[in-house]
Amino acid sequence: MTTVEVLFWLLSCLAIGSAVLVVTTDHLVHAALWLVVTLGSLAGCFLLMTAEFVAWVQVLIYVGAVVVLLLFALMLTRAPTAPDAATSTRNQPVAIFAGLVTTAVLGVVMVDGFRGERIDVDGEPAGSAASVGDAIFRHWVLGFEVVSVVLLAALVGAIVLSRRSGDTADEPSEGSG
Amino acid sequence: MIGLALVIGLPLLAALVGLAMPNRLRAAQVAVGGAAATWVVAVVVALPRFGDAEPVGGSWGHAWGTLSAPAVTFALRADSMSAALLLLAATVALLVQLYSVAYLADDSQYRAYAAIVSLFSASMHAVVVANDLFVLLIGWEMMGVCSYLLIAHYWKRSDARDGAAKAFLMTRLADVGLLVAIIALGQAVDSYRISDVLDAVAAGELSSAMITTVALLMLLAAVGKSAQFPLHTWLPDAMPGPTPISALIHSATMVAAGVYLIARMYPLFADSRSATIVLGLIAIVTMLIGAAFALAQDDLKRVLAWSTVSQLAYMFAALAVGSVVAAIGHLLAHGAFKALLFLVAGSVAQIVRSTAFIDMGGLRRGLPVTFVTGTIGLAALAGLVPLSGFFTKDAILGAASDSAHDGGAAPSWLAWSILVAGLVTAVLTAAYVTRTWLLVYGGERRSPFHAYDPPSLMRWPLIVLAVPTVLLGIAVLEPGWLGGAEAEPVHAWIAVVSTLIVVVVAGLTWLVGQSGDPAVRLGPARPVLAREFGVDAVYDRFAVRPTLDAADVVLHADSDVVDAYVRGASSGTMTASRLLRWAQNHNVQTYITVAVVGVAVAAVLAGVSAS
Amino acid sequence: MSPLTLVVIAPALAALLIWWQGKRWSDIDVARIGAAVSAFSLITAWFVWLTRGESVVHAGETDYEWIPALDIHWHLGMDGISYCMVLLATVLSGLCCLSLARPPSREAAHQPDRRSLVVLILVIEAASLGVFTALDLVLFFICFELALIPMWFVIAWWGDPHDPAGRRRAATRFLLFTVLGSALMFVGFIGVAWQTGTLQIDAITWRTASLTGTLNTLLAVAIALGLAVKTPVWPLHIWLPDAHAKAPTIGSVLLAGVFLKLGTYGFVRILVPILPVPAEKIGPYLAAFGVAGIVYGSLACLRQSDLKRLIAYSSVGHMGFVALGVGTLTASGLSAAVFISVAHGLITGLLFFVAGWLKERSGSSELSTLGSGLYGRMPWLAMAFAFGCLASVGVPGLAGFWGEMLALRGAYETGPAMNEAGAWTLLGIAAFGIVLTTAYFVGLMRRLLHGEPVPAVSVGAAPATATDAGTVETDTDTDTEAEAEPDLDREERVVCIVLVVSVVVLGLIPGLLSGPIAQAMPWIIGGVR
Amino acid sequence: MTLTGFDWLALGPAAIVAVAGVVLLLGDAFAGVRSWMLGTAGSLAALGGAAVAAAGLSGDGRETMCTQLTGQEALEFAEHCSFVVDNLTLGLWWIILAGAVLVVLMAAAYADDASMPPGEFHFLLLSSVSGALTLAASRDLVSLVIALELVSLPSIALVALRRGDLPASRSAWTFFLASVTATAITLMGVSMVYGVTGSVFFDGIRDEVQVGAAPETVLRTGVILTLAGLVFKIGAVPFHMWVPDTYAGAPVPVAAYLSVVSKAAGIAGLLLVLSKPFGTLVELWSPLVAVVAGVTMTVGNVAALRQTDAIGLLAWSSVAQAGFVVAPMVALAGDAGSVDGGLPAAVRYLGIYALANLAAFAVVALVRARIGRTDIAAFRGLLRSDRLAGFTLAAGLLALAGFPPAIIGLLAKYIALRPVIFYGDGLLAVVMAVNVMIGLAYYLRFLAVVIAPEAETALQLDGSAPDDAPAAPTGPGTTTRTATEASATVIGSGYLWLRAALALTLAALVITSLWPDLIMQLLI
Amino acid sequence: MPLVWPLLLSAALFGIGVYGVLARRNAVLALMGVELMLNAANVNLVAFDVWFRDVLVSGQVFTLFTIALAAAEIGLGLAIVLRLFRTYGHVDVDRLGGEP
Repeated sequence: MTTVEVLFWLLSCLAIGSAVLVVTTDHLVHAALWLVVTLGSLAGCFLLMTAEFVAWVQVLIYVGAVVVLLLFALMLTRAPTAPDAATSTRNQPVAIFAGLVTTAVLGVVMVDGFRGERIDVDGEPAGSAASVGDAIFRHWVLGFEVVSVVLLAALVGAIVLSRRSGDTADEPSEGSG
Repeated sequence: MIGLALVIGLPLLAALVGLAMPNRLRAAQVAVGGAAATWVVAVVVALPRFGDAEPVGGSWGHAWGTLSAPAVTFALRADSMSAALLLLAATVALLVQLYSVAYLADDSQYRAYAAIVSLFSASMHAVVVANDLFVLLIGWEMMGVCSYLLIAHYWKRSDARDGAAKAFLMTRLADVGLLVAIIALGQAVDSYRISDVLDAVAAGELSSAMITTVALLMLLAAVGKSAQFPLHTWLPDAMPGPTPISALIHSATMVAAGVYLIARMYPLFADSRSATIVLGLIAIVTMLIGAAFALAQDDLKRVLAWSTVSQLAYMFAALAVGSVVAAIGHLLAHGAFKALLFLVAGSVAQIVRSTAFIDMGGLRRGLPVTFVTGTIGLAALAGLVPLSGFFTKDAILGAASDSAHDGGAAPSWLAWSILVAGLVTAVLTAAYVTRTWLLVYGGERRSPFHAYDPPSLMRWPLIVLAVPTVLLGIAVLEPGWLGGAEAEPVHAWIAVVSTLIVVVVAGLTWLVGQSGDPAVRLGPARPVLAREFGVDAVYDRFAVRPTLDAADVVLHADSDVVDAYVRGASSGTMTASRLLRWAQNHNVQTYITVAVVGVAVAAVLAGVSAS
Repeated sequence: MSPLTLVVIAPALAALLIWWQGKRWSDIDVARIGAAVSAFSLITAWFVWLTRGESVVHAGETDYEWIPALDIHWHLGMDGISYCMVLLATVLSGLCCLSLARPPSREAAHQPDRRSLVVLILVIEAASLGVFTALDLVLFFICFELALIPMWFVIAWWGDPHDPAGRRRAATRFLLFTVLGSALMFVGFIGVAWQTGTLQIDAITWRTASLTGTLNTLLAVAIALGLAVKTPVWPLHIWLPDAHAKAPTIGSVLLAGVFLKLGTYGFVRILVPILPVPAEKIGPYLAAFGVAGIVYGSLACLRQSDLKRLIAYSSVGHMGFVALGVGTLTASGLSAAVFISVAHGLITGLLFFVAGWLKERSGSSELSTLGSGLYGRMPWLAMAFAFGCLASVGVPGLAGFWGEMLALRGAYETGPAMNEAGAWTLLGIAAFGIVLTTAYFVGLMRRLLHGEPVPAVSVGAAPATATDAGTVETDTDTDTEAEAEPDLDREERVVCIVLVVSVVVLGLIPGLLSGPIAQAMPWIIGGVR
Repeated sequence: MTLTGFDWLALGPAAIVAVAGVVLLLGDAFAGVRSWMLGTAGSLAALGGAAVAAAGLSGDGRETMCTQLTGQEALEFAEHCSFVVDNLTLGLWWIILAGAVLVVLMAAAYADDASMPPGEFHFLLLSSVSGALTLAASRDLVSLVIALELVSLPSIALVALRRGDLPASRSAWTFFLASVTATAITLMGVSMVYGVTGSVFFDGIRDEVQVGAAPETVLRTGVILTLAGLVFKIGAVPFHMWVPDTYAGAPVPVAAYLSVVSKAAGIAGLLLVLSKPFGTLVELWSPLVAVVAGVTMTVGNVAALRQTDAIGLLAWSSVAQAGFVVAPMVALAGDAGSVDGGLPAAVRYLGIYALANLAAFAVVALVRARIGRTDIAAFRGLLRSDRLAGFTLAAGLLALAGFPPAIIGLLAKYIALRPVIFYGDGLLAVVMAVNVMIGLAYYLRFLAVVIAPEAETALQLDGSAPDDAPAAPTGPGTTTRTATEASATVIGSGYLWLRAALALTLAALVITSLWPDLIMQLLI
Repeated sequence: MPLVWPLLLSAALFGIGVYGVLARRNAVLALMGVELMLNAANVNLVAFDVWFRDVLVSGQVFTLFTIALAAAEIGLGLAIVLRLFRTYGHVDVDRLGGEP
């Protein structure tokens, strides 16, 4: 068992554990913070799998942007900073069942399918910034363009929606620049 | 051929035109004129046919198109037998039309009445001269319809309603037999021509089973039409109809059509012994009960109706012992005197405003024509020498004894029993005839009425009908008049016996009758006979009731079983709809749960199907 | 435009025109126009039939590639059977329009305008004419469905004014039943088209030899189900009584005279030719259900308390004879199906007209409230009704007889489908059914036409007491409520006379129908062994 | 990368629409021209331009956006393309563009509604449309998923766009969460498929699958999960429950958009995925498709039976119709291209359904704009009070039910049934037959109200003749509207556009009913 | 390193995410569940990509796109949550049934 594998193992456990906390903690803000841990450890996993560029993007966007957004949202929606007794709905039992089944199905299928396969993490990194960037702009231009439109649309949409119902639309388009 | 078509077409035309006439006078003129014209044509067509003349006929090719071969064609044919019936039917129809003009003088529905009578005579003529089984069937059933409509002429009276319905239903039941028989014959012979069928029978092309089946089916039809046992109960109930109708339809012509059918199709019966036996037995039973019932009735028309039943049975008996000539002969004679009797009864009824004996009596004085013709008619019915009834009945009994001695169509035991039954019936006939005469003419008036001879329009038909009543017997004596059939003159001992019977029985009844209604001497038997053995009750119990109960069952099944499935389906769907509405609880997590579970199941199934 | 196309779309065009004209034409004019258009179609069809060439199976055949992408053609052709049906449909539609060409009765006063009613009649007529002449399965189906929704409105809006909910329920039930059936039938059609690679009926009939086996039997069952719902064959008849009971007069007439015939026509003209071999498999069952329907319908009539329901159930009985005829798969039986269809259309049409007028006058069709002694109250109406009853009983010499005779004969012949024992048993039961039919019609006449002239107890006519008894004729009592219960008016008499005359003529000269039928028979049963 | 390397003609339509959207947004924001009419006109121009550009393309499969491998790799690995325009693409584009045009016209009803921002509306609409166009042409799973998102996210925003429209936010939330979850599931599936086949291109995947890609279980599970997102988009079981809630809360034009264009996108994706990459796994998904189709149409119809609101009824009916669109896909595998195959059948049914559904929604939009109600009673006597609207609605409903005189609708049922029967799935065929009946039940109920002779006073609005249509509501209409002023939008300058939409759909339905070949030839 | 490890990790994350979406009352937390699901897919993609050494780097590129999409979704989602909060005064998923 190489060090890489050990590290991956630990990070995986950390990710899973914190993910569990994300969906179970009664403290909303804590949930957001645990999400940071999960995403961060996932970035580590990417790094171990030599997908460097993806790892950095993950840290940048998720940990940097998304979680901040989530925290803002929690603030704006007056989320209680104290532990909230009932953070899960009556749907919980079904949800537990669904979650376990999903995990089980996927896990079994995967193990059954890819038992014995190994990732070669020793050679030159598979996902260096150069290679990935090159691939994007050589083979994946369409996707890139479309994603840009998606982001624009989503931002505009977000702005329009979050505008207070009273005020008239004055400057909607700081996102569209 | 044209003439044959005319005897059908003219009355038909008269019916249509008469219906369109503005008032009853014009309608009457049309009706009588049509009947008269028909009569002339009938005479012209019929007279040359007697003796050994060749039958005429023809057909208007496939005028009716091909209902998928065998073709139904408008084929007519007249031989001596049909000629004789044609004459009878046309004559009686004409006289009845005349009579009705006066009889229904104050009837608001005379127009419809006259038209239907014309339609009836057209149908009757069609039956008589038909050479295609379907022409015969059409005429046959149209007669039934006309009879139904005319019996229900006084549709406000409940007895008329019931009688009409009963008559139509019973005859219709029988007619189904004729329809099936025709279909079977058509398939077997591949033609609906009566002549072809008879040729095929003569050539022995038909299996005996087929012949017997067809013969029995036709016998069923004849029994229904001629009110023979066990379908005999409708005729007396048909009496509420106008009396002229009883004279025309329910004595002279329509009811006789059953006899004519069997005579026309006689070869079938000749080749089928079992059919003959059934025919004979029916005849025996019917003639006895008919005469017996007639003895116990209290209503003039009902007595005549029962006597018609038993006289028709005589004709069936003649056919059973193989003497078509005798049967037809008696048919003609009976047609004459029974029509006469009914017309007389009509005149009497108009005088006393009733047909019950209780209102009559003492009708000897003040109405000579009615009295004399009525007496003649009764005498002929009793079979008194030398009236027509005597000779024809004698011919039947003679044929029976011949066949009893030296075999024939019927087995001799049957012939013997027919002979005996015939004589017994003669006794009963003489008895009820005498009783009737006594109750109508004899004694004193039992109700206040002013006796008068009817107006000439009603009087002359009586006189005219009296002639054949007296003379027809002689004509019948003329051998070979019905084409080849050898009619042996009077059978000595039978003539003697029957004459004796008539005289003696009549005398006895007379003596008894001096002290009131002879029927009282029947003692306990009388009510039984008056109730006619309660046959109707039996039918009601075992045929009508069950059918109605079945109808109720069906009605409920329709709503509680068949319909239940429909209602169940719709309500089930609505319940499902309600469930779906309930699941729509506006909580997105529920929705996603459903989706995830669905996908998981699908995925698992996919994985399973893989391994 | 080929004359046959003209026959079909003329009513539709007239409907459009009338509808666009809006209120510019009076209701009565509109109704007259409708009648005239029907007459035009009738005459044109007649002309097409007369001018057909020798040895031509489908007169006035016209075949235009309508939807090449789906290989659907505008393919019309009129063989003998279509001809008979076209005559029937045009005559009845015309009479329906004619019967509307008069001021509305008290009943119809508050109903939707009659103009729309005429429009619907014309649409239904066009649709049924399309069905009767279509030679393309999809075209056939389109027309088959086109008639449904107009009929729904006829029943649901112009129906029984005293029971809005009920008439709506009846209409919907009628519609859903028929639609379910026809959808299944459509599945069957497509299955056949899949195997033969064409939708043209005449082309399919050349390839029927290959259409055998379980699959095709199932397809035949699907098609037969669709048609059986429409016909209706017992026990799928359950929608019929309600629909008839709630429908307006002309609704009942069209329903009995035209709609039911779509089913019977489909049996003879579509199912048998395109699936002869499977048809032999289901024939016996069809015949058995038919005979069951004869007895069932007659029994139901014996104790029926509503006049229009009674006539509806009698239709079930008559359609039973049709099913019997078709089931035998003999020339006689199939001819019988057509003959009965036409005769039943005319006779039951007459009965429903009269019953409907009676209902319009007395406000109800319950026998218990209709009173008795119609002979005295409305002589003409009573006579027409009596004639209808007798004709419906199947008295020889009237149109009703020949069909039943042929059906029985078909059963007697025992065609390819049945064995003698079975066929003759059915024949016996059917013959008994004739007697039952007589029984309930005689009972009906006895109850309704005869007896003391007791006027109907209804909203309009004040219940009058039964007056003078006895055999003496008095028309006074009928005169008194003459205004409450008027006898037939001019249009009504015309309608009656037309129907009566045609029934008599067809009864005396059946060749008028049997000739054309015989012309079509060879290709109809060409595939039957 | 080289921009010149792209086939701009092929990319044209999608690009035009997307760019136009941005332009409208900027024009609205900076140029400060806040006119709805401008947005409508611009959008129509953009869509028209896209249509023209598309018309210039023949469906012979132009490829672009291909992998640019060089040197050794180019020899080892086949070249795949992400963006292909073939007959299928074109057919779908016609449906999408036509639908978008009608939605834009419908949306003009909000012209004078201050709480509906014109620039944003048209921008979001157009970007979503461009996503749909891209999706129809995309030939690899990456583009497919992203395009799918581009269709979804803006439409989610559209649902809740109208300010002060409170129920809309809940609808948007429902729509949003269901959508993103479905996307996540799809992504999972795509990742598994990628793991098995090593490619995300349809051709590549198909080749791998044909040679028997292992491990099979992973592949199969992946396929199922991949389909989830698409099934969600078309609102078929089990992803159907969001549909009624979302339609109920959304502005009517947006609901129409969701039920037609966005659904069309989902259908496009489903057709592409099933026919191209997974075409050889037919024995896996064919029974699944059959079950989904049967259950979907049944659930939709049965639920619609009890609806008393026009939008709810149309929502459930659109669920049921989705089942009918999916049904012919059971026959996708075999002769996918041929006339009797499931591919053209699905596209044609989709086109006809889109037409009929938009007709119905347009009328609902009109009525809601007038009196602010959409309960079925509000439509009583519409045919008398407003002929154009009444006829459009009647034609639409008849076409949806599949009944003449809307022959085109009946043909649609025929088109959907034929492949099913040819494929031999008799059971599904029978289920479809039964559903035709159930569907008729509620369409007819609605139809009867519309044609009902006695009109409610609420609808005695402007003269029933179309010619004086633009007239603002007057008379009793205003009085009744005061009651429901809150939810009713003011009708003004946009009214003409709305009636134009009605006239267009009605004309299309009538013409195609008389000459169905028109639409048949257009859609493959 | 065994390929199965990252795959199992993603399976676990996916299941947890599903639970989060289905069970969390607060809308924002439900969103977090979605994020977990997306990341699970990402782990898969990256793992396979590295395993293949895909010349087109499809997996990693797709992962990047996914991250972008996730950001977009979150942005829009939070805006909607804000609307919800303004409308209902709370963001409890299971209490949105009634009228505001």
